[in-house]
Amino acid sequence: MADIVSLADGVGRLVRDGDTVALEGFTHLIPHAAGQEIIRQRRRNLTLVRMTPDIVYDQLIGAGCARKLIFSWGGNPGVGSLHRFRDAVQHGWPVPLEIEEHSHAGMANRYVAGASGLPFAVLRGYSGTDLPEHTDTIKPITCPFTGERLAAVPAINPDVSIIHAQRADRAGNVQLWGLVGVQKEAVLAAKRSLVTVEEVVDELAPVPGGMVLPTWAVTCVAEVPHGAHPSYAQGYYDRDNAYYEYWDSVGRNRDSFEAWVREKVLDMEGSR
Amino acid sequence: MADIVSLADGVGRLVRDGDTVALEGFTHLIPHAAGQEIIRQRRRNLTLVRMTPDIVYDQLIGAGCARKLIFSWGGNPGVGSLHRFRDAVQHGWPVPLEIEEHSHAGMANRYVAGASGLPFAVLRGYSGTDLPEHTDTIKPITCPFTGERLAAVPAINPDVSIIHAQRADRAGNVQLWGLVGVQKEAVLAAKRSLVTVEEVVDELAPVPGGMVLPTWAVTCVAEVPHGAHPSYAQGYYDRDNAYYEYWDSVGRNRDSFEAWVREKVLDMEGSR
Amino acid sequence: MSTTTESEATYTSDEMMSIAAARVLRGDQRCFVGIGLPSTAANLARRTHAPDLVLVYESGTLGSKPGRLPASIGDGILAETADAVISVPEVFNYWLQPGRIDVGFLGAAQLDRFGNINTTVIGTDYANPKVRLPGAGGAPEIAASCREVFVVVRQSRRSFVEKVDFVTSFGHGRGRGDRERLGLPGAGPTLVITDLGVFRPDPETSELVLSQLHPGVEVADVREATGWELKVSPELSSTPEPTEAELAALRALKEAK
Amino acid sequence: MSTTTESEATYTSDEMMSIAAARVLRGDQRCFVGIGLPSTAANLARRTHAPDLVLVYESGTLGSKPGRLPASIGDGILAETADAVISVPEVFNYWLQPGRIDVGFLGAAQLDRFGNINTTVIGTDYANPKVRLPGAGGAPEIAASCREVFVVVRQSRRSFVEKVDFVTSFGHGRGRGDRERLGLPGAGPTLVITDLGVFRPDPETSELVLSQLHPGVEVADVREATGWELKVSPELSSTPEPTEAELAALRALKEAK
Repeated sequence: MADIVSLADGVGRLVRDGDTVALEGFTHLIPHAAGQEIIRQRRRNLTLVRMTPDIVYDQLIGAGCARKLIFSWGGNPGVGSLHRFRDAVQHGWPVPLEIEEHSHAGMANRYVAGASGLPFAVLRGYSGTDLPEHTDTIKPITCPFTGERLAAVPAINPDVSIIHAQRADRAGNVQLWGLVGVQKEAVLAAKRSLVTVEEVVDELAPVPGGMVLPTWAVTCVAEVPHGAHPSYAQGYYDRDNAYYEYWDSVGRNRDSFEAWVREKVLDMEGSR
Repeated sequence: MADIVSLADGVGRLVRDGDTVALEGFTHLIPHAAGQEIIRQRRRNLTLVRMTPDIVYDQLIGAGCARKLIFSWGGNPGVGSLHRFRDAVQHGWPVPLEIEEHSHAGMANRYVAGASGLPFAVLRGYSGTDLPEHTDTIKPITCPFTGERLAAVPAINPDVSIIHAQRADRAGNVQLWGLVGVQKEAVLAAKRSLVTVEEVVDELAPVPGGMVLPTWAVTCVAEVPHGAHPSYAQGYYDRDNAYYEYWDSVGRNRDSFEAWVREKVLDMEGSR
Repeated sequence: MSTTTESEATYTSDEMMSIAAARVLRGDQRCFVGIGLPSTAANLARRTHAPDLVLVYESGTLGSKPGRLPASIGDGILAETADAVISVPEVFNYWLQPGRIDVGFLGAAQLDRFGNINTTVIGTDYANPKVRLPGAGGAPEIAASCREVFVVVRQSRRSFVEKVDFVTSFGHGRGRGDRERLGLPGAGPTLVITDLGVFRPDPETSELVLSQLHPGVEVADVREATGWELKVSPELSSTPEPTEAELAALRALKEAK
Repeated sequence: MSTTTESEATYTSDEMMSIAAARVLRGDQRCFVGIGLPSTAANLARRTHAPDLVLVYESGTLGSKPGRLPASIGDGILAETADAVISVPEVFNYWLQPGRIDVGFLGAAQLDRFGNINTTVIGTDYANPKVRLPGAGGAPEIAASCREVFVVVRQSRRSFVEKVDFVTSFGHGRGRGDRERLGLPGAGPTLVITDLGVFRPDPETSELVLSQLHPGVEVADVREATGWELKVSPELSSTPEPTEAELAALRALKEAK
């Protein structure tokens, strides 16, 4: 049964220095507030996992929380580059960032394997690309029936996965709808999980296209209204496209980024 | 784009003698009318695939349509045995029936591999059981990362898959809800597909728990009201539990079965 | 088989079996429910002492709360009352396989001395069986992956055999350590509940040992209905009689439509 | 880069590129749409000559019909207007991988003579890149599994190179037969549309050859913006000017909020 906690308590209880942490949400329901809480609690040496390390991870990387990134596409969607990510990879600032790079298909299947309790997944992937040369978590595998060669990738089983959803009930059952990305897989693959939600309600009325994660599959639930901003929560608020442009100007320089972290994250301690 | 056809035309066009044919529907939405149409069109030498060959396959097997059955559980759910299936396996009546036997987990994953365009699937399955000794479509596979041994099963890619759904729109988009079993996988794994539906409507209003198969993933759609009877169609009619009991008396003897086929199936030619 | 004990309450041995089976489930567990006797027991547990017991059915329902006994494993009421309805591949891959389910509750056509289950064929020639049974269904992986397995079965020399004709679902193999050798994550069958009593694997040998007798049943009756040389636990206990409340709940469940 | 031709209609070279890219799509196709230039072109095609074109986005939408340009690959409007919304693993496993998609429409940071695509790093030292780009996303498997691949990219000596620094998505390798040797099911890049013209692989060598020039562009301009010794098709044709209707539809799409 999931515990209903505050965001600060949830992150404090579940995220530890050195952990492998996945924050998922594919363009929709990105758990931004939880990411900033990790910065606020000054976690270090995290291995961050995420298919699309966009602004949420640019912030964590710029704040020096990460030692490694496992990902498949790192950009500011619709805008351009992630400057903190580039600065960490190209110049090791503020700390060197090791990377482990996959394709979306590979990452999605790594989560599927993790959620399924399997050590690896099989896909038709990476053929002819330079990725396997640089990523040692891509190996060939032979079909025992046809002899065909395919790609194998190992399961991802984060220490903790964090997602954002629209609602939970008071028992901790979680409901999300719209683009559901790889969130179910991320939660089921993890040892521990935190779900931030727009609201905790008495009853989860069924929603077309909705999915429910039962309370016994989740560790903690925290009510964090607007917790996906500047990403969006279908049925609650739209994507703040201007923020993505704004982030380009903040993230572009170390100074402007550090000012932002101080003012918008660290000084907000206890505000949730 | 799916063609909207009559049941007789759909079966006539898509199901050929000697084909591998999957009729799916896990307790819910079982395509009984389509099964009887196959009997009516006197198809022979079919390899029938189905996780739960219940009444629908007892009828096809008893009518002599099948030379082989690939399955994981063959019974009359809630009642007892499938007498025509037993008679075919134990006495080769009306024709010998070869069997290829799996577990549900194995069959489900064979469909997943088929739907995914992969030659095989990996699972933790069959360990310590006598199934691999008798089923040569179960082989060991070794994880290239951990060295762990798991089971591999080959993809199922039927020549034709047939399912029943609640609705389709006039463009041939198919909507189903409630227990969705392995139907999506069965359709996507097949070379051709026929979906019988309760009704063809102008617009598919979203339904909680509903899924849509786009028209371009389906070959033919046929409107067959009550096409799942004696199974059920959530939102349309309940399971006819009495029929499952009745079937026990019909299927128990060759004579009563043959009378049933003549009267209820063959003599109904052209009634749809 | 229908017997009546000397107690005031009149009940059948099948009722005693279902009630004894229901009692072993707890409200903090997730139970993967086979149809038939296991489903009766699991639903009875939810209606009596374990209202929070989470029922998982292989048809794709998590947390079903049916108000009557489902007529089949895919009865519509299971989906309509579930917390979540998922596809069949997802049940097996995301929920059963990783060990998220505490108890797998299974039936059996044949069960042997080491808790191995046969639901495939009677007779040792697979190609020409004496009786063709339904087959495996979800059972092999339920038996492998659930933290523990409870089996509920009507007991006779035909069902309780020295060695099953076909291992459909692996119990304890030929004895202690066999599960570990295969790398099976769960503990396997830890309880077998019949219409005569309750059996547990001996901690040393994993052989099923009679540990509990239902009211009115003698050890000799159990031996008579067991196809191997039965061992009896030194701490043999008696199953408490069904309470009025248990019987009423069971009968209400069976009568509800 | 923004140019104006001598024709009456005034339009930019980016507009010409998007319109040329839209024209190559047909209404009976399913198109896997990358964000940015490909998404503009695919949505324009739906608004003009190909209203039945099926758009598939990697965020999990089948048959999206957005009324404006999505701001990102997961813009809410893609889900709200889709025939079906599915999980990300399902997009890749059930829909892309088996070859159900006719056209993969991709962008590129670098594209080489044989249509190989780089969106990973500029510079040949992967560990210490000159520029770290976003990475692969869905592109490697889109390039492998779609029946054919169209690439839309702004052309310059920096983007049109002899050999990409990193093969993120395999095109034609080092020439004809390389895809077959790898067992790749799709035909690979069959069209490259830039702001200067259109390129197709030579049927003999698979090298990209200039086959079409946009209005006002000379072959010399294209050579100038190509990082290899460019071959020109003997059947070099001219791209028809954008029509008023195309321009109006493109601008309406970009302005709609």
